Amino acid sequence: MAPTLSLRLRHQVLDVDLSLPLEADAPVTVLFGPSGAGKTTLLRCVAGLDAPAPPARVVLDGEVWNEGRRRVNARRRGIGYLFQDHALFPHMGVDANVAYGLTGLPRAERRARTAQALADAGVAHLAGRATRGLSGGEAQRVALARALAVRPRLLLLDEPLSALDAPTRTGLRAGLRAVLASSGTPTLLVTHDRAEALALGDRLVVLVDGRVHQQGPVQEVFSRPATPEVARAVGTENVLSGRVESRAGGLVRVGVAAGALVAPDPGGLVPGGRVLACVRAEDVALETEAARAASPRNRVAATVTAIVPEGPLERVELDAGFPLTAYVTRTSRHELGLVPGSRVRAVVKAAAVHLIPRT
Amino acid sequence: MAPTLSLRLRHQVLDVDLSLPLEADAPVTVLFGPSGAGKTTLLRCVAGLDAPAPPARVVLDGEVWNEGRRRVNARRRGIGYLFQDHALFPHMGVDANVAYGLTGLPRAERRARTAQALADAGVAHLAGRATRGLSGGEAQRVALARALAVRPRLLLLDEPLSALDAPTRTGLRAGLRAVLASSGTPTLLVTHDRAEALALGDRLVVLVDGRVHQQGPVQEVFSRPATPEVARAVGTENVLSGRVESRAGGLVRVGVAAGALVAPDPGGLVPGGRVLACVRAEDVALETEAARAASPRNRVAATVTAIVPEGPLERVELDAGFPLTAYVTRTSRHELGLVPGSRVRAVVKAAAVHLIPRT
Amino acid sequence: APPAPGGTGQEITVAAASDLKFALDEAVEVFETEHDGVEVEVTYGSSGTFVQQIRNGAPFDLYLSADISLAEQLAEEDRARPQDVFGYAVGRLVVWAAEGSTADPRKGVAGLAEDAVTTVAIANPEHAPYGRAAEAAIRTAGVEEELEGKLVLGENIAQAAEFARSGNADAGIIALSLALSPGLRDEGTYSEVPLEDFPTVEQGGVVLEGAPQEARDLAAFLTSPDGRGILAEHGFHPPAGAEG
Amino acid sequence: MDWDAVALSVRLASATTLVLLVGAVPLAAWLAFSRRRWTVLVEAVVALPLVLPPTVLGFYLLVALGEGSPVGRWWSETTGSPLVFTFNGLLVASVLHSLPFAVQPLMASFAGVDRRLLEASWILGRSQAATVLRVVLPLSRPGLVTAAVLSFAHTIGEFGVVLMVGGNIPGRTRTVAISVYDSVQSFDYATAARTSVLLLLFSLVVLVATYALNRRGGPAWPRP
Amino acid sequence: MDWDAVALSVRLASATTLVLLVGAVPLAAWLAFSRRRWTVLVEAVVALPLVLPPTVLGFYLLVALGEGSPVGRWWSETTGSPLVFTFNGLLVASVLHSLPFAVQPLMASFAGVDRRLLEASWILGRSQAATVLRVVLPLSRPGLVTAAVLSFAHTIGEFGVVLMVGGNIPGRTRTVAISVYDSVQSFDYATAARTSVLLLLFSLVVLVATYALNRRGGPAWPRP
Ligand SMILES: Nc1ncnc2c1ncn2[C@@H]1O[C@H](COP(=O)(O)OP(=O)(O)OP(=O)(O)O)[C@@H](O)[C@H]1O
Ligand SMILES: Nc1ncnc2c1ncn2[C@@H]1O[C@H](COP(=O)(O)OP(=O)(O)OP(=O)(O)O)[C@@H](O)[C@H]1O
Ligand code: MOO
Ligand SMILES: [Mg+2]
Ligand SMILES: [Mg+2]
Repeated sequence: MAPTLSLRLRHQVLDVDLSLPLEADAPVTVLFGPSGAGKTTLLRCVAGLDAPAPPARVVLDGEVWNEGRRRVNARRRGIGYLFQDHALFPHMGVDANVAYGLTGLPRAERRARTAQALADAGVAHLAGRATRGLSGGEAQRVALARALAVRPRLLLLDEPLSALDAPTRTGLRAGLRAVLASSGTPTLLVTHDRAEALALGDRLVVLVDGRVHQQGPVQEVFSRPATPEVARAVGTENVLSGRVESRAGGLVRVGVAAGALVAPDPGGLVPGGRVLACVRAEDVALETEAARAASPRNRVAATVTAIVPEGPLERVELDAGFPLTAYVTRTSRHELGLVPGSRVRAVVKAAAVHLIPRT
Repeated sequence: MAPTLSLRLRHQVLDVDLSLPLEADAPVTVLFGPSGAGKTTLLRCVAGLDAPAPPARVVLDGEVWNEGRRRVNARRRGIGYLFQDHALFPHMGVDANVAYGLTGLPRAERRARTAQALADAGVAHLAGRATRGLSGGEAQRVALARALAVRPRLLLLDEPLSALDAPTRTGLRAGLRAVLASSGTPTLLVTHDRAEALALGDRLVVLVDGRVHQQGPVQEVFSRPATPEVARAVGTENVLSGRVESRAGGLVRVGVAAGALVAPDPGGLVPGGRVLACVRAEDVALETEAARAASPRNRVAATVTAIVPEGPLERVELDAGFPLTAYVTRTSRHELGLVPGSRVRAVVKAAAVHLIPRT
Repeated sequence: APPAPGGTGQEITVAAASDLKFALDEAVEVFETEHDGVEVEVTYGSSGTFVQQIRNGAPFDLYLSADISLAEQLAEEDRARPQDVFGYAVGRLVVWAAEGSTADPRKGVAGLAEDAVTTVAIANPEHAPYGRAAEAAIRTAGVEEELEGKLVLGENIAQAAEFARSGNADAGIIALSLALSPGLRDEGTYSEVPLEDFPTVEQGGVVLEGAPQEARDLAAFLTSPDGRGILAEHGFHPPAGAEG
Repeated sequence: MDWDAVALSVRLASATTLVLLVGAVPLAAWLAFSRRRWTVLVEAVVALPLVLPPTVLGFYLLVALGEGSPVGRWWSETTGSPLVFTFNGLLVASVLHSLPFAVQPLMASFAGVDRRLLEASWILGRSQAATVLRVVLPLSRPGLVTAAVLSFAHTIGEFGVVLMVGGNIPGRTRTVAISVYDSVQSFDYATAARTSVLLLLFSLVVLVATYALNRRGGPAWPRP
Repeated sequence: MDWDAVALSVRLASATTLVLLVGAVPLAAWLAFSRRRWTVLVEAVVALPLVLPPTVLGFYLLVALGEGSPVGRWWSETTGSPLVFTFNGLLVASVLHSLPFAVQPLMASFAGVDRRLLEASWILGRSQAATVLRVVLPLSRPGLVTAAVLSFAHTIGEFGVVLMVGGNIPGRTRTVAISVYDSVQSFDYATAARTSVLLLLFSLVVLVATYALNRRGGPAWPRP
């Protein structure tokens, strides 16, 4: 059986009962959830910095860290922790900060590991610098280096790249994934960035209001949110409420406002039952009225109400009898000549519609 | 003449000479730049917290704040400042923090303004809470409320939304834009998020290594970077170096590795001169070998080398004789059946190629 | 204190050398029963300190010094009239050792030169009259050199006595008045140093400028036979020129 | 037991602590935050009362505040009573003598307050005084407690200066410290011990109460 | 001028300060970070030496460390020389007497260290001792300076305890404080003034140097 991290935590908002596999070839679990969901609290409980109320339980790979009131001291857990607010030692230089946890090593080895960690965190150029005066992003990367340097048994990263600009972040993301994958260090990583979750995570745990709402492979959770809360948390733009009209051949027909959508049958639905249909905006394709034939697709006539540039994409707000959001590339937007008021067809593959039964 | 903020600052890495218009109907200037570029340093100099070396000059709308060694005290500048590290007063509650700058007002007014600011920052639910124990994103929004509450003459926001999850951030962005636009408060806003710059900013200043590399309307700077540094900073994925082969009819033909690209003529180019061709990944469309005719387009045969999911998009790495990156939607990826090794055509409209003369 | 006509309800404050503590407490008690309504507040302390305080306006009516020259000094500085200076006692010196000490007081000051005695306490001769007396007695006994490394100095004579009483000093050369005090009486043995072995410790006092009549009355009482009797009981000789 | 002396000591120590806290906060704030170089001189001067033996300091204060001095005369003329050998004189002397115990810990604590919070306060338009009162002081509670405790305890136990300036007048300037001292000097060890134990117990109660109030919400090692 | 006394005082004050800093740091750390309730009692007890008049404290120390006490006898037998009336006795007495001046400011400063930094240290596997030495102490420099300054200055000026335990033996236990006191008591105001001025100047130099070293990099108000 693969080693696991088992958690049973009640503390502040947190109420969690969780078991995470820690395979060396898929070591990164991403914690995702809205601000205030309890992500930092969870990391602190795992680290041993907060004392969850009994009956608490933290077990890493068979080693009991917390059982009721008995707790292994934080400093004996062998953890690397990047704090959300960095918590660098202001009176030490960058190198001393990174080397702080490296005790009992020959000096040359310490120096080599420090340099390696700084390089892994993309801040080799900061070696020798004082800590006071570091910029926000610099401090964050030094804190990352400090957490990596100790070669921990478990790595806790609380928003490791949030203070970085996009190019630096993208560059570091690839490097970090390589470091984590090659060392196989079990990692809990908090992020608010979907791209980061996708690029760095093997598994995703969605925490809302202190409870685990869903866990599973990253891509799956993003595309198949189990609850409306998860859908909101992972940023599914379209959550439409409807009623089951009919079921046939593994497909369900759902009445939504004036129209209808066809979706794969998740099972357990009854005709007339209420469901939520979730569609990611990037799965909504737009085409001009000239129709094309294709595989099982939902096609809805819609009017463009607004176009908002958003990073590399354009966010197109539609009125299709119900509000609908689509992401298109700028190229597509120009090809389609989209402006507010344009009449288009919104096309959604049946497979991209995800149904959540609503109680 | 519209009121302006004139800056002439030399401090730490910063070496800036800048004049920003402050029209009430376009009040937000976004500072963009890589980590360590000097964005925070610039805000601190404007706020009067750092003392730039003479000959320094900070003038807001005709009022001299800094001229050589003469400096108006920070507390007399009437500034609202959201610090990158929040700097909430830990011993005061949320409300007391927000109300801290509201002196000389009747109590009811103070309370109303505090509540309003908390609502504007999306944290009305935190009223009455202690500051210790706030989550990262909660603290950031309370700090935002504190900066807004004083109705400042100039608002300095250092990454106001960086600690927030995507849905909260998107929601708050719209609200914040409304607050800023309706009050017309001149604002300098630091962000690393392109979408945030686009959604909140009227003007963009790109700072790299302490120097202003470009300024102008947000969309324009993003799509027409003036220097390779700006291109990198704003996240232009493809910066290809080439030579001018010929110029004709407002178009330039640029030799790039094995192929050639056609681009609008920015003027001032000589045949044989070295240029950088910048193309945003989202402007690279992909199609299968079956060609279609179209308007002036660049078409290059390429092989897919890697596909990385990145947020709502898939990032496709190509080898077209030179490395090339494209963003496609998941829908397109499936339609095209892209896998590593697929042979495709990369299509780039001439208008999407931006040339930077290279010295 | 403001001068007030003699009578009842009068309070007088006395600054007295600390070696007078037990004698004066008793004398005051008697005086107060004889002078109905007069209340005497005594502050005991170092004679030298009192001079400094009186010079700076301390509200004392009567000053009883361990050294009459200090009282005379105040009179010269117009803090009192010269005719108000009076001697009230002559101090006596003893060698004192705690029960079980290695020192034998019966051998006198010279006996302190023995090797068995390692520490001898005296008051600081720089400013305490009894310290000066002890130093002179040591010189007279010719054991200056032998005692040189053995001396520890108390801030005043009471502290010197404490060193000896606690056994940390093997012996002390202190005032007889202290040796007779309740604290030391039963704790050790002593022998008196002959009066001719050291310059006379002439204790004198002065009624200070602006003092009420009662202060004069108290001074008179101390020099009266009754007063002298009480002082004698506590180990003081009468002042030179007075009846024994 | 000399209850008058006990009462006087408590009154003197409380008044001294109060005066010191009110006076030392602005002084400590000025010293902690001033940019001027020469303030280190003032810092050092504040500590100087400590290096003189109390009796000697007391002697100089006696001269400086006594009838012969301009200060003493001015005080007498203004208030009608002398400064030395009165409660007011004791108070002045105690305040001067304990000044370092109040100023130094406050300065140390003030210097430890996160600079970013000061900046936040300035930016929000608050004055230096308001910043000290509303941000610096609340965050320096341990230093404030230390200043109060050291000032109070030191004033309770001090007797050299008080003896010199006050004159040890029963009921007026005899503090409990002098009273114990007197007991020891007259070999009345039983009274000395009784008074000492009372003093210690009383102080223990005051200190434990102070610390217990202060302790709430401090940092702590994680439990093993 | 009594140069022997000056030398002795400097030696005593330096030794006391050194012993106190070494001993007070762990004590202060324990008190500042302990979660246990009853440590407030220890906190209060540490401050108690202050509330006894020095001479009385000295008297009790004389009894406790003297030949009549087990401690004193044990010391004599072990080292061959008594504890009282020697430099070692002075050192013990001074250390006990100045303990609150070292422990209290350190505790206050320790309590002000950002808890998150302690957590960072624990997480990185460092022991409590290492955390105190490498994180808490460097960040408590103002408190350390205050502790050192108060201990040093107080030991220089103290004479009640030292006189009692040391016996004022010229060249061996007569400190400069006692020497000034003696001068004042014997009306030798000229010598007293000379010695006082020397003491003050010397202390001023030491303090200014200490503060100047400490000052670098502290916070400051923004310039107007
Ligand atoms: N000591 C405390 N007292 C009261 N509430 C607390 C305390 N600690 C945490 N909370 C609350 O618990 C919730 C979870 O906090 P936590 O810091 O874990 O959030 P988070 O998921 O990390 O959020 P963010 O993404 O904004 O950092 C928050 O609403 C926070 O205010
Ligand atoms: N006091 C200082 N001493 C030395 N270098 C400093 C000091 N203050 C700032 N710097 C350096 O100046 C550069 C700019 O810092 P600044 O904080 O302005 O960056 P920034 O643009 O805000 O970056 P980020 O996005 O990471 O917050 C950084 O490299 C920083 O290390
Ligand atoms: O009574 Mo004295 O003046 O201390 O020797
Ligand atoms: Mg958090
Ligand atoms: Mg910054």
